[in-house]
Amino acid sequence: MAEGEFYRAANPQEAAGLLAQHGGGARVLAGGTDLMVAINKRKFKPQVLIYLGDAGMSGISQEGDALLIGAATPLNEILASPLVADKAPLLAAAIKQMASPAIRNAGTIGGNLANASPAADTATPLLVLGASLKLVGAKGEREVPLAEFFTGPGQSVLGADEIIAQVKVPAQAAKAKWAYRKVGKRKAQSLSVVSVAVYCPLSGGKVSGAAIALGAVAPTPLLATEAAGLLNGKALDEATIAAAAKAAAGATSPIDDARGTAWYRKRASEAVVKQLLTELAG
Amino acid sequence: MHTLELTVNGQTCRVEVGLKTTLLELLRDKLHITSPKVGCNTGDCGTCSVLLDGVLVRSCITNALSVQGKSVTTLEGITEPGDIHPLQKAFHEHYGSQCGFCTPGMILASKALLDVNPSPTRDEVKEALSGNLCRCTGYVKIIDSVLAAADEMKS
Amino acid sequence: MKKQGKGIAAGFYPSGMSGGGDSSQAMVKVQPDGSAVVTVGSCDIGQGCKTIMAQITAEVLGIDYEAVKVVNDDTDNCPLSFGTFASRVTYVDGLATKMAAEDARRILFEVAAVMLECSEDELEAADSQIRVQGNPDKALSIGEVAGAGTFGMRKFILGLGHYMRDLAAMDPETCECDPFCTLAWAASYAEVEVDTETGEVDILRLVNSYDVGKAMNPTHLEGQIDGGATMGVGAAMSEDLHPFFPSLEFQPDNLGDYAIPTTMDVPDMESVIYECPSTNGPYGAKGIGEMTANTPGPAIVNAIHDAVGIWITNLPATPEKVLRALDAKGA
Amino acid sequence: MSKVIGQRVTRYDGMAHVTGETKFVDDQVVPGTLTVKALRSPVSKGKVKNLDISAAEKMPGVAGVITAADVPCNAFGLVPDQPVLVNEDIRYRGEVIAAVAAVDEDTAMEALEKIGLDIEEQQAVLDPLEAMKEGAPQVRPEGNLQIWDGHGYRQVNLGDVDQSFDQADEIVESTHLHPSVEHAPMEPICSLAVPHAGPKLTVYTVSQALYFHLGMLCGILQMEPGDVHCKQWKAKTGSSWRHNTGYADLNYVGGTVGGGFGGKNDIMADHVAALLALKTGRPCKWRWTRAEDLLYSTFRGAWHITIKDAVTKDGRIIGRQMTSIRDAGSYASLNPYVVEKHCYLGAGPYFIPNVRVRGYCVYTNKPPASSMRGFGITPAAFATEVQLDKIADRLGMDPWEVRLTNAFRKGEYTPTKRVLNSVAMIEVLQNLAAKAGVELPGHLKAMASTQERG
Repeated sequence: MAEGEFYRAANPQEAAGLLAQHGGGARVLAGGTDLMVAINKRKFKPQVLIYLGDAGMSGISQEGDALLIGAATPLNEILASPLVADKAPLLAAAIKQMASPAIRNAGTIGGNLANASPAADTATPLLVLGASLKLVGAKGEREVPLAEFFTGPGQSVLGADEIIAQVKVPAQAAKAKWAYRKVGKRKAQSLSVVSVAVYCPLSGGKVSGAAIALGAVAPTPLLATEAAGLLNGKALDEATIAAAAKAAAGATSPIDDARGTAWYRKRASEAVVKQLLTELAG
Repeated sequence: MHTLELTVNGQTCRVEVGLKTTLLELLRDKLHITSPKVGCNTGDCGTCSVLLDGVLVRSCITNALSVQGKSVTTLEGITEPGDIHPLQKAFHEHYGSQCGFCTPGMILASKALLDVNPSPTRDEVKEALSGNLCRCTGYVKIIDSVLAAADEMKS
Repeated sequence: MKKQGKGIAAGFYPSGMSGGGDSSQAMVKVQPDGSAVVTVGSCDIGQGCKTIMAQITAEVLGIDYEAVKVVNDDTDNCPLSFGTFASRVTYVDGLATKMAAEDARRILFEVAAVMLECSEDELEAADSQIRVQGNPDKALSIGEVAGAGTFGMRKFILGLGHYMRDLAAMDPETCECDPFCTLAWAASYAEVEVDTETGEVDILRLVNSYDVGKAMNPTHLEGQIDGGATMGVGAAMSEDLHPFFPSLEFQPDNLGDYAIPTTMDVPDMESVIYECPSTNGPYGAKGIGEMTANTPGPAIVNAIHDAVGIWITNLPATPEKVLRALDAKGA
Repeated sequence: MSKVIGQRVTRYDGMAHVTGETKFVDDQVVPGTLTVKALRSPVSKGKVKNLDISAAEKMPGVAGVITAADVPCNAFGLVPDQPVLVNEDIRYRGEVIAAVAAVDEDTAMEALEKIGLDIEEQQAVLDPLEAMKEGAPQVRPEGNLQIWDGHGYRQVNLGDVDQSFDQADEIVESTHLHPSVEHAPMEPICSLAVPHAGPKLTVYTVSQALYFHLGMLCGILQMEPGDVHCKQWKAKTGSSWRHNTGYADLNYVGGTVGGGFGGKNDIMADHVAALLALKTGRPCKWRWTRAEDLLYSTFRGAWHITIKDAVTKDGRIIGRQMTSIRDAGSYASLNPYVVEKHCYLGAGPYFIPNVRVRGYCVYTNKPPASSMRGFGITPAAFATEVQLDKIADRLGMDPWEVRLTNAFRKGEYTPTKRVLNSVAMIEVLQNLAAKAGVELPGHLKAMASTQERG
């Protein structure tokens, strides 16, 4: 049986170049927690694998008031990072509820986003924090706001010869309130049925620049802008919260699958947004 | 085929693997190290857990070629002849094992925890083992075993 | 809003195949050094068959548990057993093993009676000795007896046991019959917290109470009880092979979507054991392997009712079913 | 005076488990072992119109392909109604039509793709309530209902249930659905068959019941001397397997199983591995994927249970009618036995003088359901114990009291008139209350199983 090629890319540019060179049968491999499942299930037969583990794409640093997280940084490294705990605790809170310790040791933040799953658990906190991605392609690099990255289930603006090299996360405002919750079929090792991240910077007792994101309730991770808009300039009172929760649920377009029904997802979206905002108000 | 060099349980190995060979297949089929089990091959059950440079991973979804130059520890690797690891002793004495199929993964996941947190709380043990499924024990005696081992290792 | 409730459920379960007719054999061989090998045909599926058979053999022969070896590997070497199911192994294989060990002990007594110049009826086996009851000075180590029996008297110290319950005669119109060996009894207590907005249910506490006839090995029993209860929790809360029953749509094909409980999904269970001896089982024991999965589920469902006043009549009690029932109740 | 019985001795095989020394079937290493993969039906019901294995057989690396024609006696099970490999009629999605033994998994999977298969899909019935109706699509030629003594159900009749409804203060009814549940042991289905000169065969198995499966496999491999089918089979397969395969020809090896829970009470892989080992003369291992295990192995079939109780205002249940419908899937397997056990004891641990149970075992185009921990009692316990709380709710009575009031006492009898002598329901409930910290009223604390009912 013909065996394909395995490359260890030395940097993201080389990885992108290899992707361009080998075309459709090539895939980048980081932690492998999604790709190897697909290969084991024979959903995909690799011809070329480009390994990113030696590409210098792992690590967390600070640039001004933003965090720069290498795309190949394992999720648990982000969870354990004091820098993340300080600047983007919402991201850590979401990662803590992801999968299981062993999966988080291997799985990377870039991989979680690149697969463009509607249920990608790092997407919702990153969306509300206004994260952007550095994409490196064979012909150069570009920066794409995460809000413009996802285009459908399993689909994104990532080009065939592009990889995610870095995630840039603006630091949370000092006076922001935030919360994250995930509803799954069980309490660990579970894919999201509904996940919600809310972020409410406060200015003079009023919300300013709020963001709400929901996972697993639409073809892509969803930024509920209308719902967030209802919060801005207001105090988190009961009526405001109820209106925002209703609007957030209204923005969803869920489906039935093995993990839950569309009916439940819509209903739980409203309930969880309401509960999280109420928590923040308290 | 690709040539791969790694250290398994302290011994350096050179093996030939395919592009999609998993670390689990490498250990079981090439090296006949059978304590890591094939429970799901999708990363969901934890019976294939091993330590990679001391970090807990699922060998069933770890590409073998990605472990080039690294060090792998399986349950066999922590079993000294005549001198078993305190975790093994505790799992034996506290009935942390029933059918035994999840046990190698459970013990390695527990070791990964104790290596970084020698005095875990009960909740921390639960969280550390949350990705290792067991269908027999209901976990109570597994958690008891880990806490007993932690005590023993401290004294 | 979160609301708490508590609930109970009770149950019973037979040991052995319903309708009878199931058979198990055992062999106990005493080695020339006084250690023993017990051979049975039942499987250890994690429930601890090998441990229990070793305990029974050691008890009957009066030797250490560590001095017993158990063989149950294959059909060439092991005697007949119907298998490991129907909560039958402790009871049925246990009886066969006890008979086999007693048979081997009888041979040892024959040998010892000659050596100690007494009658076989006066002997007992305890503390790795064969000795005259009430006269500890007239004693031989079991190794001395086994060695002398094997080499001096050319005996094969092999005991055989076979237990089989008769097939139950049954009236086809009324089903009148005596279909099982004995019954064990159990009950569970659950405390839950229900989120009335998301429908999520947290199990806060789970207590299980059992009659086991005789606790052959309490640690073993606790492990079985915890494990079965966890399986009951799974069926009650999150496991559904056909989530859109009766359709096969969206059938889970991995252990992420077929959500058996993890360490995070069960509370630290408590159990209490009671001994009401069976009339016929080994040392009064009963089998409880299967019934452990039965009462936790309904106790949880009853606790949900206590908390929020709804009946879940279709398991598992998913958040969606809880919400739909709350809606129906509110309407 | 016990020295060992009752003691917390350590697990006999615990040390082997914690060191990883324990060998499960998949851990057996036999050089030259072939990998087995199965061609499964993509449809729930249909007829195989054409099956062409010639291209697969010719593939390099493929050692053998088997179809129904390779199975000496293609029917097994307690009843026995289930083919090892589909003859013509497909009865469930995932039913095995052919199997391949090859040098590795990739080759075996590629060989499966080369098998030509035409199926005429037919209308399946998946809902047991639909399958019970006149004119429903037939799942098996024997009909969609299991027949007992001329009835389409197993029945228990104790006392006069109709009269009890007339005497009742309250009638409480409920219907419950207990779902399909998978055993999900951590060790998936796996079998390794190793042929020897002789000819003899060793089967390493995950079976929970070595002798059951030994006997069944003998049946599958057995042929009458002079049987035309036997001669054809030998000529076709070149097998040297002798007539009247008996226990002496087979060694079943196992005894240490990575969790069973009733999921390993049926032969699922041994027969296919054995047939391929005989055909190829080489060791053959068939390890199911977790997806195969979840989708196609046996499981606890779903149950619809309807209960109607006659209750007096002081909380006594004086009559109970239960109608229970088991979704058995496509073959008998252990389903009839599961339904029988349900009928014997499904009414629960309470003395009810008038009981009528109808237990239906209904065949549908799902994989065969079979035994699972708790057999037919688990779904019964769910239905009856929720029903007990409904009764308490209706009467304004405490759930503890309604249970203790009705709990069996020594000398009372079950619905099949079995008189009970080792009874502890009351004590177990009292212990539960004490452990849970629930203070029972004095009259409930004073109850005992040995007291005669007042």
